[in-house]
Amino acid sequence: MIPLEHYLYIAAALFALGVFGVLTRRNAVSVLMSIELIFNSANINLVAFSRYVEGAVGGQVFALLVIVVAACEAAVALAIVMSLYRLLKEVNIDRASELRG
Amino acid sequence: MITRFRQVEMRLMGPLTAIPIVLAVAVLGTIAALPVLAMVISELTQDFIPPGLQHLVTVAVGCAGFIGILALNPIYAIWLERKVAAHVQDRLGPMRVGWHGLLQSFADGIKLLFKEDLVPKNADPVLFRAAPMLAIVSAFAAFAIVPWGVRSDGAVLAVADLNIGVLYFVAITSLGALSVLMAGWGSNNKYALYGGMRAAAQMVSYEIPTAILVLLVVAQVGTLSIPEIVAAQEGGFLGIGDWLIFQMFPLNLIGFVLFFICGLAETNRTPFDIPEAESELVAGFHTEYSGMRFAFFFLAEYGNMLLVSMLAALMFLGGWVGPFGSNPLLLFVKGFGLVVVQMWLRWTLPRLRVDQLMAVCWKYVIPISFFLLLVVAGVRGVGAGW
Amino acid sequence: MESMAAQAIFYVVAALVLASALYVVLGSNLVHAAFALVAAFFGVAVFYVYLGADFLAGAQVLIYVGGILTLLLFGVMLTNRIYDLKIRTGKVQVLPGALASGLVFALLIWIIGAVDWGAMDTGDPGPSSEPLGRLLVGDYVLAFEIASVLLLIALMGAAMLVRRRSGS
Amino acid sequence: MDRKAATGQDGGPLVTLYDEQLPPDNSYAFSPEELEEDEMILNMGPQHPSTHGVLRVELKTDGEIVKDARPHIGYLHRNFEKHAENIDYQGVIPFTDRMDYVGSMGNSLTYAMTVEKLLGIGVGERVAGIRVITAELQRIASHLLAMGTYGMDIGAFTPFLLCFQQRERVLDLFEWLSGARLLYNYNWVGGVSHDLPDGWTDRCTRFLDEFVPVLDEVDSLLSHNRIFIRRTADVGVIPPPMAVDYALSGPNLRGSGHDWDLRRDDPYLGYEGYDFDVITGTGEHGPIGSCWDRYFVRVREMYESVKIVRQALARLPAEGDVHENVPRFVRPKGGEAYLRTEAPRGELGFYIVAEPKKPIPYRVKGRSPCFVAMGLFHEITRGEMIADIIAIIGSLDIVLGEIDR
Amino acid sequence: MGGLGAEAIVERLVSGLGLGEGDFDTDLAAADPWVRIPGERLVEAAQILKADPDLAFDTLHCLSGVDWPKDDPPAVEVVYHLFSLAKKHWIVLKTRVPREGGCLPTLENVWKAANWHERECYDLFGVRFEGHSDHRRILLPADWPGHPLLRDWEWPETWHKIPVKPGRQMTDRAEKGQMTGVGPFD
Repeated sequence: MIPLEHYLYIAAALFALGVFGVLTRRNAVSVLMSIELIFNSANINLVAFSRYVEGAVGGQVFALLVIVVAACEAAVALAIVMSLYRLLKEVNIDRASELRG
Repeated sequence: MITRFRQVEMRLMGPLTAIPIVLAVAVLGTIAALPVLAMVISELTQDFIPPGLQHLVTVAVGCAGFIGILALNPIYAIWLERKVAAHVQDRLGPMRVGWHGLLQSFADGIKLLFKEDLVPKNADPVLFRAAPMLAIVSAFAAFAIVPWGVRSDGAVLAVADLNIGVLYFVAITSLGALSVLMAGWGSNNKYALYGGMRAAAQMVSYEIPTAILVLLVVAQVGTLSIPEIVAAQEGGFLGIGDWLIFQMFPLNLIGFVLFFICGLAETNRTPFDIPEAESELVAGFHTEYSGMRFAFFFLAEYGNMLLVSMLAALMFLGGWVGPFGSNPLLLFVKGFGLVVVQMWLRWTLPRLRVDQLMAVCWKYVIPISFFLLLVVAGVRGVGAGW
Repeated sequence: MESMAAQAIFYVVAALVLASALYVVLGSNLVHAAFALVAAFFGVAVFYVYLGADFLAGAQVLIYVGGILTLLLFGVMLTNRIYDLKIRTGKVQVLPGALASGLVFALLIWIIGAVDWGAMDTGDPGPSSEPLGRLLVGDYVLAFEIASVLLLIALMGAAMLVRRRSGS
Repeated sequence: MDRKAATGQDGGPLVTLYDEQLPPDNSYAFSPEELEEDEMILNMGPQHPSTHGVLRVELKTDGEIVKDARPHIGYLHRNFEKHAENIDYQGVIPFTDRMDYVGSMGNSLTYAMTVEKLLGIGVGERVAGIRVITAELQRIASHLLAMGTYGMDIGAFTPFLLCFQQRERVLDLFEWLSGARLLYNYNWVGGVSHDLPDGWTDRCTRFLDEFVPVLDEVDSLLSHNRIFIRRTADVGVIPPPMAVDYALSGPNLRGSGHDWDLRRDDPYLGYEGYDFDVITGTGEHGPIGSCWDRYFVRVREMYESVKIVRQALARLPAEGDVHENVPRFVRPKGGEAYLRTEAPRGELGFYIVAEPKKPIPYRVKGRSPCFVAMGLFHEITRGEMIADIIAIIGSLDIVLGEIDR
Repeated sequence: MGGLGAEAIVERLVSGLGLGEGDFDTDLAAADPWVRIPGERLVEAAQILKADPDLAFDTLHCLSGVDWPKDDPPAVEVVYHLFSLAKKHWIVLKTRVPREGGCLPTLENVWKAANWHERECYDLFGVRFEGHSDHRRILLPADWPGHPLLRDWEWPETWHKIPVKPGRQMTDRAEKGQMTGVGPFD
């Protein structure tokens, strides 16, 4: 029996790694990957709580919805990255503000 | 002689073809006998083994059986493919090594083993080496949920009897696209890259109708578990009347054909073999591969062929259920029969272009399968008084 | 409940997930990072299996590995000169980033340790697909519908964004 | 140079044997600097499964779309025209065989007829009949190759082997006739090298009888296949004016709907006496002049060739010396001559300038139909997809030996 | 073959160009009747030949170069074989350019088929075609020495150290104990 806390620790570590990636990466696709890590850590928490605390599958519904949202996010974000690349010939996220106007 | 058979489909029935077909049945029967043997063993040992270990024994026997099948399958599938090709093309095919070339594939395998194992200088060595392994892992892992029968006490003979079996199948086959993409990118070759990109786009696209058609079956049977899907097809006229393909005629027949088409596309077979289209992309994603790594892609391809055929047989053709009662052999006969159909198509049809391939998927296969799902779900809903 | 072997496998997988995630945020080769992400997603799917969410595990592999990851790889390959194999990427503000994420991590660890979650052993949950389906089209049908609409809109928006403008 | 470096075992290419510093390759039509965002240069060939030899096509691609394509030729160039300036008139014939090496009867025939025109001699009726028979059989063999490889280009492997089986039977006939299977050296100035062997005509008739049903079968297998039509019908369209502007000839010209065949419109070797139809593209599927039209013109031309061979066999004079008009020394009085015939791939012409009383030609120029057809390649490939490039190359039915000469 | 006779064609062409008696050369009795005009009038002549509805020379069938080093002045003769699909008649148009630095206007804008033919002529004879859209060598490598169909062209010994002179390179290499690349162990 793996205790609930272990899932939470792993999720926390994933979350922190994701945050680190978002903060330090310059490449937009890299940032996107880091965000996916954060989504996954949230999902682990949702499922773990639904298993250990709720004892039903309510949390899994939310996890499923999170996966759907992640898919949407990936599609839109990649579209934006492609537009950025067309414009700037690179995907450095620091220069994304040039897309304004 | 040739003039008498005006159509290629007739030629498959030609007199010379009889020998290899008998041979094929014999050989494939031997392969298929392995799970039967496993079944017999597990029946015999049922009484001696404590209940706690029974599951483990089933798994072990299943693993052994399937690894045996997967190792032997490509060898004889390749031989069979060459024979089918030869007889479609009015020639004899391999005849030298062994009787009617039966050992030819072993010779080729040994040759591939001893060939130089090249990694191109500018390739990405990690991805280049990992790709064939991922391909073969994804092909073999999917077999874990393929059951081949039910024991008399109701235990399912499979490596893993998952209650989400078909979902697992859909999920794990998507790994194949990754391996192809990996190979295409890691080779540092433009043709390989094109092949990888095409393969990924194709597999991702055709996964959607595959999933919908799986849902079509699930909606009628009401379960995701493969043994239960098969169990629902038992009985009926001559033992075949309740096969899913004959129900709600012709909805399920169309569904079966579409599923088979999607299977062709997911295994990159002609007319959907654009990722390795040898006339335009040299060899597509395995342009740079040689020796054993190349053989791995082949193993994966033939494994996938058998996989989609067996899945189609399980979901639409009643699996091990048939006119003579349920028998694991029947499943293999159906599976290999569909494999032969795949080969026959390959040697008869030209190749589609990449945009036409996508058009087939998005304009025809997906809408039709959605429509089928809607109708079937509606009928089921009305039948359930809802 | 699980055997010792199963527990050991869990921790091995956990280590694998964390190592892959570490490579995703630290590694310099983008394509390798994307494939490391595959391993991380797979590990998470294994966690779901351990948590009795078998349907979710399947969905995770299907959508993340089959869909999102392929999309990401396309993104990586298309946003670079397609013939330089070694796609490198740099990092900025490593120290502040490490500091901030370390703080977040420490905070989370402290919270996890400090709170009593009231965890209970609910036993083998059984197949999850049926209750999940009933919830999705029952209690949560609004969320389900909104998610579908969101998916549709996102797809259309993405298609609009990457559409080639004529003349540019 | 040590063995290791020479064999490329250090990873280097074999050319290090000769030169470490090859010049920068200036044989690129496109430069990487002027590429747009998603564009990429793709080199197709010279070693590629379906460029029909050593053709190299440089593609500027945007994904699967080909923005521009430039063929690069010359990998098989041996300048036979220079050789011909040093060899006597009869000695050039083996060199001409090597131009269109899958249809070499037509080459030597054209060359021999050009020299005959220069000398002002004619050939007997039997020789003319034999030449018609061999030329039409060669056309069948060549079109069979075109048909089979075209199926393979589109991805259907089976028609290839069925076609090759029949092609081999034609080559068997030629082997019996001339002793060679590919490069026959058969047409001589003023005659042919060997008379027909006993029983040859019977064998030839039997071949024709058995060949037509097979052709029917392959035709039904490939030509009207839905996928095949979809792959070829709207692809590589050569509008009729463009075909004339680029001086296309043979099946490529007729595929664009021009009703023009030298055998009917400018007859030689007594072709005016044979009853056959000139096949033109009809645009049955898609616009006229598409790859499918060019392909199908070839298929139907084979039936016409069968008709011609049958008639020629029927009216072939039983007796006659095939060496009757062969001159002992070929020494033209000077002047120049240009003559063209309907070779399998189009109008093959030879332009010969003779010096008075010299046994060797002053200048021999081969006008090769494939060279001309390749000239419009870049026009019809723009905006097509990569797979279509293969379809277009195959439908033009090129032979690199003739392009590069 | 229908169409106009060679005499009428030449007559129309010459009068269209307004050439005097000494400005052109013709042989109507030859096997292939030809007319030789000065190079600077070439484009004009081609346009007349193509545009005149009675002549309607719509195809440039063949373009050949012939080297005449012993003539005075030494020249390369460029021979255009023109054919009319519509009218079914022939004419051979000839023009001469000096061997050294000779230059002709391109006919690419009249008949597109001229493109590759002119490239080939440049490649093998060194005749330049002014205004050509893609004036590169076509058959030979870009840095090949000389233009081989000129009659006084000499074989180079090597090209980038690759022995190219026909004849003895294999035997020479074998005699020097070098590899020839022939045989199972070489």
